[in-house]
Amino acid sequence: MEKRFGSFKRVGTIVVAAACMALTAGCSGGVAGGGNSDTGGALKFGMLAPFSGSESAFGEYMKNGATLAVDEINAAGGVNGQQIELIAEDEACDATTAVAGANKLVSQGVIASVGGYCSGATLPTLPIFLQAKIPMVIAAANSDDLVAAKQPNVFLVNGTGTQQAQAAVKFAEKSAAKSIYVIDEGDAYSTNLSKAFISQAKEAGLNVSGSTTVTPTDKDFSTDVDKMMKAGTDFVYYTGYYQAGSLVNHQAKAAGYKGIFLIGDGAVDAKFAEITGKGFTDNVYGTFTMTPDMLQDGGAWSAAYKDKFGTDPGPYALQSYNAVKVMAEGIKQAGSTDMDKVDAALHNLKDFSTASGSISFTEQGTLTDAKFVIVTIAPDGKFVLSDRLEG
Amino acid sequence: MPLVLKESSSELLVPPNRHQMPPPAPFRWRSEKGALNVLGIAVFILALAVPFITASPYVISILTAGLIYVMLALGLNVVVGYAGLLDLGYVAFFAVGAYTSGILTTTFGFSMLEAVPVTILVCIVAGIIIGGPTLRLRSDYLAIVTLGFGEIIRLTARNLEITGGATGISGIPSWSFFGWDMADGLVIAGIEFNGKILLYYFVALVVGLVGVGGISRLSRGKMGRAWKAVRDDEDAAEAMGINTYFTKITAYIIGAVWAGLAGQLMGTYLSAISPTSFTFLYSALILMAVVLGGMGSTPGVIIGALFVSLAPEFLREFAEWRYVLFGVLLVVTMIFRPQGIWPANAVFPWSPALAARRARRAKATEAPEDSAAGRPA
Amino acid sequence: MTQIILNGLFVGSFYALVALGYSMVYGVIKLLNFAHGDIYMLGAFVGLVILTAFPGLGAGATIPVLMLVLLISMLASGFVGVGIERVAYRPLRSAPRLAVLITAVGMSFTLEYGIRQIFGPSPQAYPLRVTGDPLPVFDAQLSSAQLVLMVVAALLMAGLGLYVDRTREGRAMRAIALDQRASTLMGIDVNRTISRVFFIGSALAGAGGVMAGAFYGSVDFLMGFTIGLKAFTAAVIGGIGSLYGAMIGGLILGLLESFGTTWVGGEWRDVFSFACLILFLTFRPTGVLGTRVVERM
Amino acid sequence: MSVRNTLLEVKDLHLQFGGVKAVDGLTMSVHENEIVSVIGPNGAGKTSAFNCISGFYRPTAGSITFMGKSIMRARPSRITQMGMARTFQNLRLFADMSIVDNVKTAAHATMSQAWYDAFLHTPRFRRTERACEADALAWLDFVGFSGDPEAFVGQLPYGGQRKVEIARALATSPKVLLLDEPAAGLNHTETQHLMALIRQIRDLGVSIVLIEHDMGLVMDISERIIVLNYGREIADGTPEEIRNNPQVIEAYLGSDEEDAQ
Repeated sequence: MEKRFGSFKRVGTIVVAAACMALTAGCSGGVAGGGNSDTGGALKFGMLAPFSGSESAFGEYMKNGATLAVDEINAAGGVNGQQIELIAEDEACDATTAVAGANKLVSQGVIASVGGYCSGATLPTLPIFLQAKIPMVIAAANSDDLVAAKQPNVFLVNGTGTQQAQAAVKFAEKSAAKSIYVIDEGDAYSTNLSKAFISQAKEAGLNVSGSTTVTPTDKDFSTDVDKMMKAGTDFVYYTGYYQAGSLVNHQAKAAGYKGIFLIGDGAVDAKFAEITGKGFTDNVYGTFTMTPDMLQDGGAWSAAYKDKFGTDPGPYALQSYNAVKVMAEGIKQAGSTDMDKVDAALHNLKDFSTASGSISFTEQGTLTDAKFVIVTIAPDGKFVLSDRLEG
Repeated sequence: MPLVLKESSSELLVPPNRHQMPPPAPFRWRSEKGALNVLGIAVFILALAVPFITASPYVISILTAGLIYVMLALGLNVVVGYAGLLDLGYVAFFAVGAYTSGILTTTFGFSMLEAVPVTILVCIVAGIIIGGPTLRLRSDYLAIVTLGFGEIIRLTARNLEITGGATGISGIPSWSFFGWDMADGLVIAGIEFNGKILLYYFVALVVGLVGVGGISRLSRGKMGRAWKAVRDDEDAAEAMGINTYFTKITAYIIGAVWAGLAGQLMGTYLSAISPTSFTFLYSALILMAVVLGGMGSTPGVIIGALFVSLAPEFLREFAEWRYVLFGVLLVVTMIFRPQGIWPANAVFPWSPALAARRARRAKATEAPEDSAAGRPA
Repeated sequence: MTQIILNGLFVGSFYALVALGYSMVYGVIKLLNFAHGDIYMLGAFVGLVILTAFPGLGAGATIPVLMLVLLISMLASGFVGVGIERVAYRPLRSAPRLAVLITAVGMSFTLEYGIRQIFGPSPQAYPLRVTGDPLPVFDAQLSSAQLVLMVVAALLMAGLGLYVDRTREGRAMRAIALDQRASTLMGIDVNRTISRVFFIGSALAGAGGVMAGAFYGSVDFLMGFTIGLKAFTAAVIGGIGSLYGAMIGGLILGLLESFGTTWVGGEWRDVFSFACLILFLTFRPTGVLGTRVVERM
Repeated sequence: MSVRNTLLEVKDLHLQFGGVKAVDGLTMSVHENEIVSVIGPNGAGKTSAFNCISGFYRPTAGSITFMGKSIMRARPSRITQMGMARTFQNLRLFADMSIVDNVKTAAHATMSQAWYDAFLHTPRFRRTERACEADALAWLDFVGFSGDPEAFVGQLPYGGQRKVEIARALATSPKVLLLDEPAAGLNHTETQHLMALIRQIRDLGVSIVLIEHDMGLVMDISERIIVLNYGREIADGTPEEIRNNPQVIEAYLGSDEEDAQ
């Protein structure tokens, strides 16, 4: 027994010695850390998007949209002569993963952040990018908490819950809704939108007869539908995602609901029509930002997207494209990648033309005119423009 | 004169031929336990050195997340490894810790330090509320009921206003002692630690060390033996004077408090928590860390926790397939190597060979049947 | 009011179908098959594969097509259930209870995330839709599709009840439930009977999956997880181990949930059903029909 | 024998599993420092009575008092703490623990060590652990176990495991020790050692209650024998009285009338 363990004693001391040497040797270089050492080469744009977890379908669309913009800018000579390089990291719609991803981007020396899908995951990354002095143009996440954080380096290219609610209220007024019922899924995005809508609808004197929250992982919503029907509803605003939204619409129509079924931008997706089924898509409308096919040269954009990635552009691909373009414009006008200069440039950006119309930012970094429109389901199941709400 | 140290009253039965009290065991470098301690200290020093080698925020942040996983795995090891209670809702206490400290610091203006005792108290109460009714049940009911409680706590956090609803709580302050806040860095002897990330890494490391040392010592004490007895044979443990219900509740509460502290650490570290990071998936991941590492073995559980938390970061394509792989690994481990990578009773993974050799030695001395028994007192 | 009851009964019949599998497996070999909920999901996806492979099927008269798809996916899920028992549970028959439970959790993960890798994370639309115009029932209404599905569920359950009570294999199952060693002495091939139990339990769950897919219209890789928990709650409420208990437990849970959702609101639905589970397990662990089993030393 | 006060008093004990009356009106008592054997044909209710007395079954009627206090509703651990330990018919040792740890668990009730002592490794922890280890080794020595205490229980031969179980029961410092068929499976020499050991335990002031089928051992060692049949005692006396008690013989060998039919 004796000899056998003598070696452990020796092994133990060697390991301890090695650790001490590492301690002294590495002490100079390692600790500085943080800060983005400007390597002169490409301008690195970081993007956090969901590549795993429940929302992972949207990660690919966002990355493709951003890549399309980066390639276009690089083809046109890049920004201030430097090429742009896109680095995408996983956010998985979860705080812990998003923070790890944000730190990874910071350590890879990104000078701008153009991602952000789930509000709950984007929120904790705000202080990390601020401390690393990195400006942020958030592509999809639009909860008012991001604005409430009051960070100068945060800009949203997707209309916030409040702005989308304004469009929904305008549409409700236009359709003379007598009894409105709001349904959300209890998650960050849908509760933000439903609260904004209910407060603005009441201000506008509309009769909100009731609201409820459904559990999205369930399939059977007959009881929620029953509560909605009993309230004599003629106008429903569903603020959750398409997975449960399409089922609620189907079951409401099956239970004899004839009124308008308005859905938030989260549920506007070709799969909504597919799941809710043929014959159940009438009277379904959606509040949504301008999509490429609604714009004058929009068709060209989706064609460019299609031949590069082989599929039609999915939701938020356009917003990610705009986020990259806006960030690049900000850096170009600021003439440097310093956060404060870029923030200032973005703030006084006036009507910068993008694929979905002109963009300029308010004081808090949100779009001055979110340009929400009303879309409806075309016979082929896709969502098409129904009302520009200009009037 | 044998040193009579049983300080309890005289009516206690004392074995007649009591050995002379063995001298306090010296810190035996030679023995396996000694070697394990040396290895433990060496690993700790190496971990201390890492920030000086590569201070990139990404590496440090995933190491800190890994350390938090180690803390959770240590806590769950007490419940599953030592006491044999399958808890499928362990992340509920992680959430209770995070939310209690989050609410206290953001809405009630507690400083993070003042929040610690309250968090511990709340976790104890939660442990009793969840453990109380369920610990009378058989282990398979216990598994589903703890899973149910885990979901109840997550959904309640998601639905209530005070817990910030679905967006959760943001703006949780970091630790601050007497005016100095963790976020604004520290300068010690010329070495400048900037940024919260580095400091939290060291905090997590120290708390981890306390956990490893404390909980493995706990398992060698009276309470640890009671847990293992309850795990092996509940009726026999009851017959030996161990109140099994109380023993199980203690394991449950210690596990709960430990997870609560880990939750509080994660809250201050991330400065924002949301219900999406307390789903059943995370309870299952911690369980996998404990089971793959080796139930009831501290080194094994540490390895399991680091594997479960760090593997997806390093092997990118693994991230997609990790849950399927974990599922398969669980089944394979349970069938072919139920004691896990680093078995509990063996001090070192290769120790079974040693344990077998020791057993042969025991049998050799035991063979002459008619010797010792019945010697006159 | 009756609408709430009808909704509850309809959802309850799904819970009952899956709960039967739980109760049978638990009754016979005292195993909590975590993966059972996922076999419900698997059945739905088998139906999806058949329907996408033969697009013509979706268009035809729905009921006969539904029956055909039902049959095939019941067979498929049944064999998957037998396979799982053979691979994961049989080697651990004498292992400690903790090991078998952990294996079941591992198997549940393998099924869930395996299907996710094949079919992708987002839900798939179900090509076959069972829809029917609503029939007035007192002041409420029940669509003919719901009626058809409840009848099919009832027939399946009745068939199982007869099978277990009347046939020789059924008696063998009940014997093993009481004492496995004794039944081997009586010449019952325990392994074959247990495989048969898994086959029937899984087939019923698979049928539930197909019917849910056809009625609700969408299937996803996590649908098995929630229904698995609900089905276990139903099995416990009815009295785990007893088949009629599972049926009644399913209906009771369906009613409890639909009333709960009406009073408390949708977001508290799962909290409500888990609370029922915990209350039943604490105050009446043997459930409504369960017999009080004295634990002999 | 001098009149010793009674430690254990069982009056009219009933226990029913569904229709089966396992224990049907049993009355018996155990005095201080005494060796009592409980015998009876299989299914007479010996082990069921044992399980009621040690708290594992909740009897349907009757009363059990130990040292003056009723233990009808007490948990088994409470009864063991009060001083009545037991062994099991089929050897229930802790398989995953070493032999010395097995015995050390029995000192759980008497050891004054809080969980924070272990967590902080306080001097009280070290002192109580050393005392407990010394006791355990001493008990193992006392029962004649001379193998390696660090080995695992599973690796021991049957006789060795029997000794460890008795050592473990003694480590709870009992006043009454219930032995459930300790001689089952032992060869002749091992039975002799067991007999000597039981006498030694009695000399320490512990009274022994023995369930046993080995009549040689029972007749040799017992001061008093209680015979059970169909759940109640049919005889209670010294070995000689029992040897030629007609009811006992009938219960064991069946009466003449039955053979005649």
